[in-house]
This record gives sequence, C-alpha cells and structure tokens, in this order.
Amino acid sequence: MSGSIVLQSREKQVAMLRKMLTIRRFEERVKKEFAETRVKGFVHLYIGEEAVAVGLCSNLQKDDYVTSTHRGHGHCIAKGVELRGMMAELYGKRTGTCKGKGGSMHIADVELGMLGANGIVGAGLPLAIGAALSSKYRKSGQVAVAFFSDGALNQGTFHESMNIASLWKLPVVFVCENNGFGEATPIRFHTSVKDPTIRASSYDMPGVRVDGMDVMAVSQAAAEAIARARRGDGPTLLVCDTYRYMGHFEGDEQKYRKKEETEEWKLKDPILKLKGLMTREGSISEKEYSEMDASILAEVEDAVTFADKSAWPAPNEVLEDVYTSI
Amino acid sequence: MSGSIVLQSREKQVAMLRKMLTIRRFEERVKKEFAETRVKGFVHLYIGEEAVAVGLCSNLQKDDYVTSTHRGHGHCIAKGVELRGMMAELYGKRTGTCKGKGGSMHIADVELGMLGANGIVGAGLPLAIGAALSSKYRKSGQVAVAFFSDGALNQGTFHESMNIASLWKLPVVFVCENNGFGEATPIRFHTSVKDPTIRASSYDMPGVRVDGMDVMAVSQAAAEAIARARRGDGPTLLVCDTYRYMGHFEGDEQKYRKKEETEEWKLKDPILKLKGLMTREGSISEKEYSEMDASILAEVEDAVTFADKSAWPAPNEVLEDVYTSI
Amino acid sequence: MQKTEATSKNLTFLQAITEGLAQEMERDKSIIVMGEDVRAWGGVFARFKGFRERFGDDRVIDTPISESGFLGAGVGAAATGLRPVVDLMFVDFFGVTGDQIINQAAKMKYMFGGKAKIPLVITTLIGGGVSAAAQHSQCLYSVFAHIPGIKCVVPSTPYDGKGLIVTALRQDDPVMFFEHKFLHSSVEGMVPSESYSIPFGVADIKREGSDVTIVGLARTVHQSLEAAAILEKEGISVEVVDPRTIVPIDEQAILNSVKKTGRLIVVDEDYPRCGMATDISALVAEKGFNYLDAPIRMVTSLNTPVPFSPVLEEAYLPSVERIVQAARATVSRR
Amino acid sequence: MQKTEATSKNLTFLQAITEGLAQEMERDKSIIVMGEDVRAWGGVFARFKGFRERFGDDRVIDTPISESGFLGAGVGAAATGLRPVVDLMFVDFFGVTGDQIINQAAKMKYMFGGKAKIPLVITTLIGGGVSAAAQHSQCLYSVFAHIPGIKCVVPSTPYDGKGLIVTALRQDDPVMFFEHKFLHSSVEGMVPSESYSIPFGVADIKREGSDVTIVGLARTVHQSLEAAAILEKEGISVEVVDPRTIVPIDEQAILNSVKKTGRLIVVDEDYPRCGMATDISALVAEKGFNYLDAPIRMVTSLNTPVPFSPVLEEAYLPSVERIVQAARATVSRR
Ligand SMILES: Cc1ncc(C[n+]2csc(CCOP(=O)(O)OP(=O)(O)O)c2C)c(N)n1
Ligand SMILES: Cc1ncc(C[n+]2csc(CCOP(=O)(O)OP(=O)(O)O)c2C)c(N)n1
Ligand SMILES: [Mg+2]
Ligand SMILES: [Mg+2]
Repeated sequence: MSGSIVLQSREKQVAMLRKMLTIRRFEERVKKEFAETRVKGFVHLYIGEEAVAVGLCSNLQKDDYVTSTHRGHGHCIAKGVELRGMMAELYGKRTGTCKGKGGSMHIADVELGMLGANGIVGAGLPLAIGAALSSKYRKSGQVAVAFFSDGALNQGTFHESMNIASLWKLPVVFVCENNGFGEATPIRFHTSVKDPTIRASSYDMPGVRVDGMDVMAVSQAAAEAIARARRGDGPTLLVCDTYRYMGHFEGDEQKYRKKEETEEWKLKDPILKLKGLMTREGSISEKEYSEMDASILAEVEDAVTFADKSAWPAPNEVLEDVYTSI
Repeated sequence: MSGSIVLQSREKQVAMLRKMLTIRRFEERVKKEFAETRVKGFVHLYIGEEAVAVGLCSNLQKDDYVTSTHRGHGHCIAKGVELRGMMAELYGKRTGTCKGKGGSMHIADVELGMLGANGIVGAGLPLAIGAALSSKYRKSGQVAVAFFSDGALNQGTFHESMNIASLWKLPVVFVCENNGFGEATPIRFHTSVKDPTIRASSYDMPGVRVDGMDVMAVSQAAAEAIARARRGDGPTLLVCDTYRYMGHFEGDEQKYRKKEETEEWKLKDPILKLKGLMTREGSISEKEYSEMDASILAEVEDAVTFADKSAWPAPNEVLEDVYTSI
Repeated sequence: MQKTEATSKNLTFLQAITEGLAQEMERDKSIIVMGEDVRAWGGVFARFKGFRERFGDDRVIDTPISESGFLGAGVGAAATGLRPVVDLMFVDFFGVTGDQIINQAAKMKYMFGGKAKIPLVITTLIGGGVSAAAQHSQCLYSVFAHIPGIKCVVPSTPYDGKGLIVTALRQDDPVMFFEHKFLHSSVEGMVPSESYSIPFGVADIKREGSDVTIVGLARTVHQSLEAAAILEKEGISVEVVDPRTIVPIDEQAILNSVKKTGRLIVVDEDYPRCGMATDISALVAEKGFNYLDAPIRMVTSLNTPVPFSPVLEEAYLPSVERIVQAARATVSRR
Repeated sequence: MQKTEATSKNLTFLQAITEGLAQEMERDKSIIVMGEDVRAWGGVFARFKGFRERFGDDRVIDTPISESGFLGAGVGAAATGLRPVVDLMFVDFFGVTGDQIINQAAKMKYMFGGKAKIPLVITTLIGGGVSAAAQHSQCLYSVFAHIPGIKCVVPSTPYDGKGLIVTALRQDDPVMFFEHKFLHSSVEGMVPSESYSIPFGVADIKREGSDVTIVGLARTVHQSLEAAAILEKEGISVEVVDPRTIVPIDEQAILNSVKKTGRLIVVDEDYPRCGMATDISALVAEKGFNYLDAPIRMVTSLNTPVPFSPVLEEAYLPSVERIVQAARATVSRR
C-alpha cells in the first residue's frame, strides 16, 4: 500500500494541504509562544507528522470520533477544532477550548467528536472502543479513530482494546503514528517486533502499514479502514511511519538522535510532498500556495491576538465543572 | 508437538504420576473439607489440569521460580510445597504455609521458588519476568515459569510481560493453561483468536501448542522451552489445552456448560493416560499404582489431621508480618 | 429512616439493587451493562441475574478480563451518549484499571472545561467477613473519595440500595457504587415495588439518640445499630448516622448530630490511614470542634492487609464489641 | 534540623537524591534501576543522570511504556534477591500499574506469612506549580498511605532527600519515594558528601515555635516556613513540623508539638478528602484532643482536578497567604 497514489478530487487535496499547513504554522507559533513563556506547561509538537492526522480525518464525518494523545494539536485541528480556542487554551485563558482548565495535553471538543488529547500514554484506545460501542449500539454509523504512537504499542490498554474491538466487531480504526521513538527511547528498545502491523494478527484483525509522510497514501488506507468499520466489518490497525521533527517536548535537547536523521526525514516532508504532487498535476500554483500560507499565517496570528486579548479565568472558576450536578 | 510421546526414564514417569495423583487426591479432599465448611473462602480446584503443572515443574530445579494463579494448589504441590502446610493454610491455622494469612489464593513458599498463587488474574506474569530478570542479572541460571489460564490472555499484563521478556531475552516460560473458560465465559467470547499461540508472534517469540492432558507431551515441550530459557535464548509461550473438571470455584453450578462436555474431557484424563502408558510399557503394575494411591491418600489424611490438630493463630498475630522493620 | 409503602415487598440488599437497576433499564434504553460473566452468571454475585434474558445481548455485554479495556470503553460510551453500568467485580481489582477511573472518568469533564458528561456507573463489591483474603476483601472507597470528580455511594440497606442506584442512573456524573458483599443476602428489608430515588448527599439517621453520635458506612451501620442496642441497656443513647453517599457527603447532618450529642465515633471498615474515618473526624475537628465534649474516636479495620484465617479476620475487622467499648470510653469522659 | 558538616556541599534537592542513590549503588551491587528513558535521559527529570555511564546497561535498564510489566518485574526481582529502584515517572501514572503496587508489592509479605522480603523502591514525581495540568500534577501519596504494607517518603529538603533515599535502599520493605517536582531545582542546601541515613518515622522540627503547630509535607513545608516568617512579625510564633515519612509516621512528634502550642494547622498539597490533612487532623482529634485550644484547620489543594491555567492553579494550590490566614484565625481564638 505504501507509496501508492490514488486520484482524489482536487478539493480534497487542497483541503488536506491546507489542514497540514495549518497544523504546521499553528505549531511553529506555539513553539515560539512557549519559548517566550506565554505558553506554559508540557508541550509536545506534532510537526512532521501532519499527514497522519489529516489523512485520517479528511475521511471522517463531523460526528465521527477521535481519541488522541499528549501530542494532540494535530488531531484537534484535523478534526476541526478552532485555532482561536486552542491558542487561548494554551495560554490558559477562559476563552480556551476547555476554559483554560485542560491545556495542551487535554484539549477536547466533544461536540466535534474530539474526545480529548490525553496525558496518559495508551489511555485513548479504550475510550475509542467505547465511542465505537456507543455508535454501534445506537446504530448511528459513526466511526471512532484512536491515534497513538509506537510507545503506546506496549501499554496494556493497546492489547485489551484491540482484543475487545475485534471480538465485538466495533467500528474503530487504530492508528499507530510510528515516529520511531517513545520519548528518548528508539522503538527497537521498547517493541519486540520489527513490524508492529504483525500485532494485528494476534486479534484476527487486518494490519496495514503505510508511509505516514504521504498524505495520499494515508488517506487511501484510512478510507478503506473507515469504510470497513462503517460497514460493520470491524476494526483495522494502521501503522503509519512518520517522524517528529521537534524534540519529544519543548525543551528536549534530543541528544538521543542524530541531526542527520532528522534532516533526512525532512526530505520526505508531507506538506512538500503533497504540494509537489499537486504542482506536478497542475492543481496548485506557487501563487495559490503562497496565498494559502499567508491566509493560514493570518489565521494563526488572529488566534494569538485572540488568546492574548482574552481574559484570564476568575480564580473562583477553579471550582466549576467538576460535576454536572451536586 | 501435541500427542508426541518421548521416552523418559521410569523414575521420572513414576514421579510425575505420583505428583499428579497427589494433586488430585489433595484437591478431592479440599473439596470435601470445603463442602463441610472446615475450609472457607474462595476455592478454585485444579482437578483435570494436573498434567500442566506437573509436566512443567518436573523439568524445573528446586531454585527455579514459578508464579501462579487463583487456581494454584497444583502449582504449589508440583513445585514441592508440603501438603501439611497447605492444608493447614486452607484451614486458616498458624501452621499453614502462610501462617493462615494467605489462604487458597495466596499460598506461597519463596524458599521453594513458589512466588505465590494470586487473586488477581494476570498479576503473576510481571512477577515472573522480574524473577527471570533477577536470575539473569545474578547469572544464577534460574528459570521462571508463569502459569496462567486463557482468561489472562486478555489482561494488559500478559502483553506487557511478553513484550518485555522478549526484548530483554529473559529466561522465562509463559504457560497458558487453556481450559477453555474464564469463569463462565467460553474462550471464543473473550479471546479474539482461535489459536492463542499466534500471539507469540506479536513478540517475536516461539509459540507452542501442546495437549495439556498428556503429561509426557507437556514435559517434552516444557523441557525444550526451559532449556531455551536457560541457554539465554529467551522466552517461549506454551499453550496447553486442558479442562477443569470442577466448577470455576466451589459452589459454581456450571450451568454454562454441558455435563457431556466435561465427561468427554474426562476420557482424556491425564492421570489415567500416563498410568495407561506406563502399564502398557510395563513400568507400573496395578498393585504398585494402588499402593501409590494408598500412600498418597494417607499423606492427605495426615495433612488433614495436622491441619485439624493445629492451633488457630492468636488474634494479635494479625498485626505481624506487615513490614520487615518499622 | 426507610419508609414502607402499600406496594412494598421484602427484598435482600442484593435483590433491591438489582430491582432498581432493572427498572431503570426498562425506562431508559441508553443504559447498558458490561462486565465479566454478566450473561451466564449475571456477574459474579448475580447482581444482573436474568438481565440477559430480559434486555438482550445488545444491552448485557460479556467482557474479557480486560478491566482497563472495558472500563475505559464504558467511559468512552458514556461520553458519547450511552449510560453504561460497568461491573468491576471486586473493588480490589481497581489497580488494573485505575487510570480509566481516576485520570479519565473523574477528570474528563473538568479538563474539558465542563464540555462533557460522563454518566457512568461502576458497580463493585467491597468488604470482608467471608474469608476472601487480602485481594478480595478490601473497601477502598476512601481512595475514590480522595479523587475529585467521581461520586461515591456506599449503601447499607435494601431501601437505600435501590433508591441510590436509581439516582446514580439518573444523573450525569461518574459514580462508584460500592456494595458490601456481606450484606448482599444477610440484610433484608421492605422496599417499595415502584421505582424511587434517594438524593445523593443526604445522610440518613438510622437511629436517634442523645449521648453519642456514631457514623457508620455499609456493614458498620449494622454493627453500630447492634452496638446501640447493647448500649441502650447501659443507659447510653446512641445516634447512628449513615451518610450513604461519601461523595457528596452530608456534612451538615453529621455536624448537627454531634452538636446534639457532643461525642463522635466514626466506624469504618476501610483501612485506618487516610480513610473515611479520618475524613469525617477531621471534618468535625475543624467545623464542629466546639460541639465536642470528648476526643473523637475511630473504630476501623486494623492497619494491615486483610488476613485469610477467620480468627485473624475477626480480629482485623471492626466489631460490635469494639464499637461498644469505644462508646463506653467516650461517654465516661463526661 | 539539618546538620552541615565539614565535608558538605551545596546541592539542589534533585542532586542530593541522585547522589544518595548513586552512593548506595556503588556500595550495593544488588541495586538496579529500571524506568522509561533512564539511559538516554536519566529519566524524565534526570534523576539518574550519568548512571548509565557509571553503572552500565546491566544495572540501568530502559523499559517500554509498560508500567504494570516493569513495575511488576521490580516486585518479582525484589522478591528474588535484587533491590530494584523502579521509576514511575509521575505518580499520576499509578493507575496503569496500581495492582502491582497495591495488591502485590504491599501485600506479598503479609499474605505469605512474613516469608518474603520486597526491598523495592519506587521513585516518582508529585505536585503542581508548573502548569502540568490534571494528569501530571497530583500528589496522591495519601492513596499509598491508605494501603497497609508500603512505606511512603515525602521529603522536603536536599538533606532529608539524600538521607531518606539511603534509608529506603537499606531496608527490606517496599517504599514509595515521592519527590515534589517543584522542589527539584528550586530548593538547595548543604548536604554531607558522604553517605548517611535518616531513620523512617522520625519527624523533623523545621522551625520551633510556641503559638501554633503547622504540619507540612514536601513543598508545603517551605510554604509553611515562609508563612511562619510573616507571622513572626505579627507576634505569632509558629512551629513547623515535617513528618518526612508518612508511613511510618511520627505520631509522637506531632502530638508533642500540639501539646506545646495548643493549635494545629495541617497544610497539604494533596486533595482534601481522605488525605494526609485529614489523617493528621484525625490523629490529633483522637489522641491529642485535650491539648487543643482551637479547631484544627486544614489548608489543602481545592477539591477539584488540577487545572492547567496558571491563574487557576494558583487558586487551587495551598499558598503562603492561605496558611497565614488560617494561622491568624486559629490564634485569634485564644
Ligand atoms: C502511562 C504513561 N506512562 C508514561 C508517560 C510519560 N510519557 C509521556 S509521552 C511518552 C512517550 C510516548 O511515546 P509514544 O507513545 O511513541 O508517543 P510520541 O511521543 O512518540 O508521540 C511517555 C513515556 C505517560 N504520559 N503515560
Ligand atoms: C484482574 C481480575 N479480574 C477479574 C477477576 C475475577 N476472576 C477470578 S478468576 C476469573 C476467571 C479467570 O479465568 P482464567 O484466567 O481462564 O483462569 P481459570 O479460572 O480458567 O483457571 C476471574 C474473572 C480477578 N481475580 N482478577
Ligand atoms: Mg512515538
Ligand atoms: Mg481458563
């Protein structure tokens, strides 16, 4: 499947390009905001991995579900969460997506089917099968996508969720964003198989490996897995090979890997790749791309202004939102 | 591998027969003691599965380790724990293996490498890889065996332990006593693959399926897996197909399965099978077998007398043994 | 105090809870039940007996022994429109699924700025007295009361059990519903046949008295009532307060009672350190200090794992005798 | 109070603990270290920095993100002759491995009738103040203090940190070693260069005073000392007691201090319900009631998950100001 390219409508390509670039520009700005201490806490950037979130989510309906990870900005944006609310959330403002209570690791918008970034590795998988179970019971046709990275392959929740999803034929897609590292530890030191797709066979589930730097390939594989789920034929494990360009978190010195490795991966950049394809196919011009970029940058700037101008939560708001009722 | 029969020394066969019969007679008596309320609490009998514990443990050294389950009497006896202490433990007497503090689900004798029955499904697997890690670090040549049943195949600890054991090439053997049920739930409703040995491939580990009613077959497979572990070549998953003749726990009405199913399995009884083989080979006579049985029954009777005659713990002993030092 | 009505019948603690659950399932199709062996057995202590036949396989779901997986699935389903009842057989098993309760279910609403509802009910067995030993006899509700975001129900009677499970199923926050296994069949009482709900955070005065307040939970409510009967003969009048829910907890009822009696004993089967006994004691030591005529006493399980031997377990658990002694000692300091 | 000696040097809290650990590893070859990223990073906050180079890959072991697996492996290794130090990065993650701590490590010795030793040290980060939000800022040591069988160390200074980690490594019971992440580099102090050990269960009077006793833990010890300095100017003399280990806990030191001052404030960053604040309050309400001249006050985190926004987190955490106010209110009730 890896590398295969399918014709998709120009609109979809443009939309995917725009989403990927939006994630990239948003996070570049987050990096700056963090460095200048306007954004605090633990921040994990998705830069480099954009094709995975976008390839998947471009095949989802608005009411489909995703669960995410500590590295969740990309999934949020791909699922349609607004930049203003996100940036305000990172600032800790009351206009944030979560009123400032969540922060980077907990951005969520249940209305949009975004069931939350998550600070606990592997915790999103059970939530995703639960959303899928709910959809199946309600016969709503919704699909759930669980994003996680290679480190989560060895958390018990992966195993338990894969088994249950297969047993119950749940409409869920498990997406391993294999960026080769869990924090500073390379995959070969944490996962006992070379090819994680093998693990699908332990659950009698299809396992598909995809070039996670190629949004077209991801999108095609996603379309198939999602269709399968929606048909009622059960779950799929997609392993998307990708790379995070930045450190594990902002502040990581990255001594555990060579600069050259990162540089090499950047040659496969998912945004440049799609842009290249579209240019070759004549479906985008340099000018159109620049305009797109400029409008995204303006959107990001607007989000920063919004965040900056927004009020801080009042201290007594700390007590709200624990329970629905007392 | 299933069904293959290897010549083993007569002494070993006699020893295995004796161990299996000891487990059987001990537990038949426990059943009676429970029914007559001298033994209290939750009691899970191993009757029918004797070939697995004995086939494995007959290949272990005294200082090798085993971890066990809620259904642990068989593993204890196979690893050499004394019947007197065990029966006294089940009675709750101070002369019990655990001074009456553990009971059926927690019998342990660390000196004998028996690291405990366990009330938590799947909890023994991490303990076993820890013992194996310890042995590897100390270069002691000891092997650890983790017993568990099919229900534990879907607990996160199975996954995490298998992965770590393979990554670190630990001297451990994972033994799935596949008796077809987790409590009242048949394996097809809790495990998403027909053949659990497939799961070994998710960890780049050999997976071997064995007739768990045939102690010779189990012993041979065990010998290979243990030798592999001792050589430093890493872990193995052994799946031994077996059956528990009794209910999940004493008191279980077993409405979830047909009597005929149980009766059919009894035709493959591991004790009768080995006895039959030895009889055909002329290595045991009916008289010798009867004598063996009588002496085992006497041993069990002695254990009951011991338990019965033993003193109760003094109430203030409840406060002892929490910490080594304050 | 429990009301009996024309259309009442005598039920065990377990039967009452089962009835409350079943009636809500009839009413609300978004309720599903998940857990180990819920189909064949109706769960380990048959809490869901007959549910499969009555509600079908779609709503009564057998799970693998994958507590993180299926409890997390319950959280995910609750966040997306269902009202799952997830059975965590014994509370002792919470360690294999703690994260899904503590970091997910309990915190999601808050972390998401209020924009989520998690109408999840986790049923689970607690308590000792049946020689189930260290890993099947704990109470541990104090651990969940410690964690903000999850409500905790610890009923002691059939009437309360039914009314509180109904409430649990009619509100939108995650709830741990703790059932003491010793009470399941040993306690009976008249229970209205129709459905009714008991509000959370409202204590029940199980017995009125004037000399000393005893606060108990689950089985210790019954032990406290037995102790009260003994003490009455000695001229000591005991008030027994049953908070019934520990999150939220009815602080005022406890304070009012201590205001009246001037003396407090907290009886709790959970471990003594950082438990409900210390919680209620500290509440009164802060907000009801001036009412107190004597030190607050705590009668709890001992500070050890739960021993197996019946002899040791008896020494370990709170007992009527220990409650009586504590009351005598408290009152003697007049 | 901490002693400084000729061969002392100034170390941060983190450096002191690291030094204590490393010195014990030099002495005792049965100590190994396991955890996520301990090789490349020396663990997430570099507690094991340089250990790989110094002690080799056999003793410094990188694990997958499989806390049940590797923490359980630590328990198994401890039961069979090693002395593992297992790093549970953030205590918030205990939910994914709770069973191996609560039902295995803590109970094995007891369940086995004393015939086991589990010399296991679990290091973990606690606490807020760095905008790490709901799943990376909890304290949760109260949960472990609740469970009999596991010792709990909550140090507040470099001197205590080093001496207590050494003790943890020289005794044979499982220990949770809680390090407040905010203190790691923000607190420094003189620490003897050679190895030394501080006994468990011995509180340290961090400041002597006569009007009110404040018991604090970890970061709140420092906040209490700051508050004491402010209160001194108002003529209120504060005694600050730091239990340092909460299991075992030095009950006598706390009671003695309250006997002297007649007033108690417990300051704790853990959640307010069923936590160390209620634990210490209840201890005194039972055993030191007659010493008390005023209600016991508790200053804790609020009863909510930990919020992300710095503004909200500040409101959430105990603060010097809230301690000062509580002390004023207590003393005004003379
Ligand atoms: C249960 C749990 N263990 C450990 C951590 C600390 N941690 C945060 S991210 C991370 C690495 C995750 O690696 P991976 O799953 O590959 O995600 P990636 O960072 O590569 O996106 C770790 C160990 C955690 N958050 N949760
Ligand atoms: C973590 C956990 N979940 C649930 C249980 C309750 N329980 C005890 S035994 C059992 C079934 C175990 O099935 P299996 O592993 O196949 O063992 P078998 O009884 O067949 O030997 C269950 C669910 C438990 N003890 N621990
Ligand atoms: Mg990764
Ligand atoms: Mg089984």
